[in-house]
Amino acid sequence: MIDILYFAWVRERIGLPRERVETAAETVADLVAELAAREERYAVAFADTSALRVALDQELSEFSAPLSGVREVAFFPPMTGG
Amino acid sequence: MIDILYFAWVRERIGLPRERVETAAETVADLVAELAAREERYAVAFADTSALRVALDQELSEFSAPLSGVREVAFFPPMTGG
Amino acid sequence: MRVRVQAEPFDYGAECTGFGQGGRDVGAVVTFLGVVRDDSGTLAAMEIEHYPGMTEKAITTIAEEARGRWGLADLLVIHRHGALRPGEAIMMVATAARHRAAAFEAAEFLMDYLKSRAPFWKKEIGADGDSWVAAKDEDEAALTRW
Amino acid sequence: MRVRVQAEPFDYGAECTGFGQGGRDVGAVVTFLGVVRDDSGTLAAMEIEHYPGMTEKAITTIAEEARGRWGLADLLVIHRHGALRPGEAIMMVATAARHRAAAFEAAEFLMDYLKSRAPFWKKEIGADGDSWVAAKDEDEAALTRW
Repeated sequence: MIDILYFAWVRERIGLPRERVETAAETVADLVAELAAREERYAVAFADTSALRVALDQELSEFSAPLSGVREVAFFPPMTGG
Repeated sequence: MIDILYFAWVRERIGLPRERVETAAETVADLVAELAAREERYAVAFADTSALRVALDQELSEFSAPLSGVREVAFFPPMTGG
Repeated sequence: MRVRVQAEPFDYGAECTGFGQGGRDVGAVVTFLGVVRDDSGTLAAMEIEHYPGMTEKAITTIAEEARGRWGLADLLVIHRHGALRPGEAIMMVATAARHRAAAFEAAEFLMDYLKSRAPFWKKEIGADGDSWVAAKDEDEAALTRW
Repeated sequence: MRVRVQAEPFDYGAECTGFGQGGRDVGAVVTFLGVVRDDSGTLAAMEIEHYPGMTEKAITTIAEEARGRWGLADLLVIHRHGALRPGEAIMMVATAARHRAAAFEAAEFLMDYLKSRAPFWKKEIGADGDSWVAAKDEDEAALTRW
């Protein structure tokens, strides 16, 4: 089981801030493909991953990164702090 | 008649903060030569004009600048504000 | 070094008072204050979303790097989240160093990294609808100078 | 825009409070505070001499250039003269602009020019004698970037 968090317009498109999923995905990209295959709203949110960022256990990471041992995955657009 | 002001170590070497002089010097360099010829303390203060700056009527200027119309000349070392 | 992430307003003047001073080895203090601007004239609020937990960690990592790299005597970062009105303070950074170049560079480094590497997202709530502020290419490009 | 040259201390925090704020077009405020450092551990005081009349004019000229060049919404320069103790504030600048790059650049420009083009001279009064602070080549070189 893995916690998936969504922020900003990713959260709005998918329609929820977080969920728990059972997955056998080996990498972030695998997980994205799994989610996108679920429903239209996921497909839309993940249509262009170059417009997205991912954090694994609260550290910025890559879509090619492995998921083994990861408990929390977050998807969001590029940050706009400051 | 022209007012001459001295600041920082130039003031200390010459031993006074300002004086009024009668001069026919055409440029700042001429005035410096005139002053340096007066007394040892002036000669010492003006020994190396590359270590000095000059302001004419409170505007930074050059040693080659003409003195016509100038009422106030100031000599000082490079500034160290801020 | 202090890092604060909060919904509440902060008092910029009070934070500046005495910051980094009191020692004999601080010659320069730089502060930056970010304020909600209203370019369109129709902004009702700026809504700032963040990622609780990661935000504090990300800012602390950035702040530690700045402190080490420029040998800062002190450093402060405050960043708000929630709904802010035009003219309200969003965030501030403050740096204290021996020399002015270090204090300036560290403050600019902090700002560049907070802008693109701390998990905050801004949404403009306007008279004619809401829209997420897009990240600018120039903000990402700004990181290459460090 | 305000320029103040004074012997009296100033209140940095109070000057920062509300500086540049209140409008809808200011997104960034940067302040710099210069403090008397004691590198040797033997500094009794820093004596700052200036050229009354020219000082105000020179700072105003520099400030006007910064305001025009970076389109500043507000700008403040305060510089003290007289005898200051270690840890005391010597001077401050503050800039307010739409964007952070302009506010930072204008503040650094002001500092670089005040350092080498405003008629102030610092003398260190120490346990083992007095000495005039020498201008640094790097301070003159800093002007070439503008």
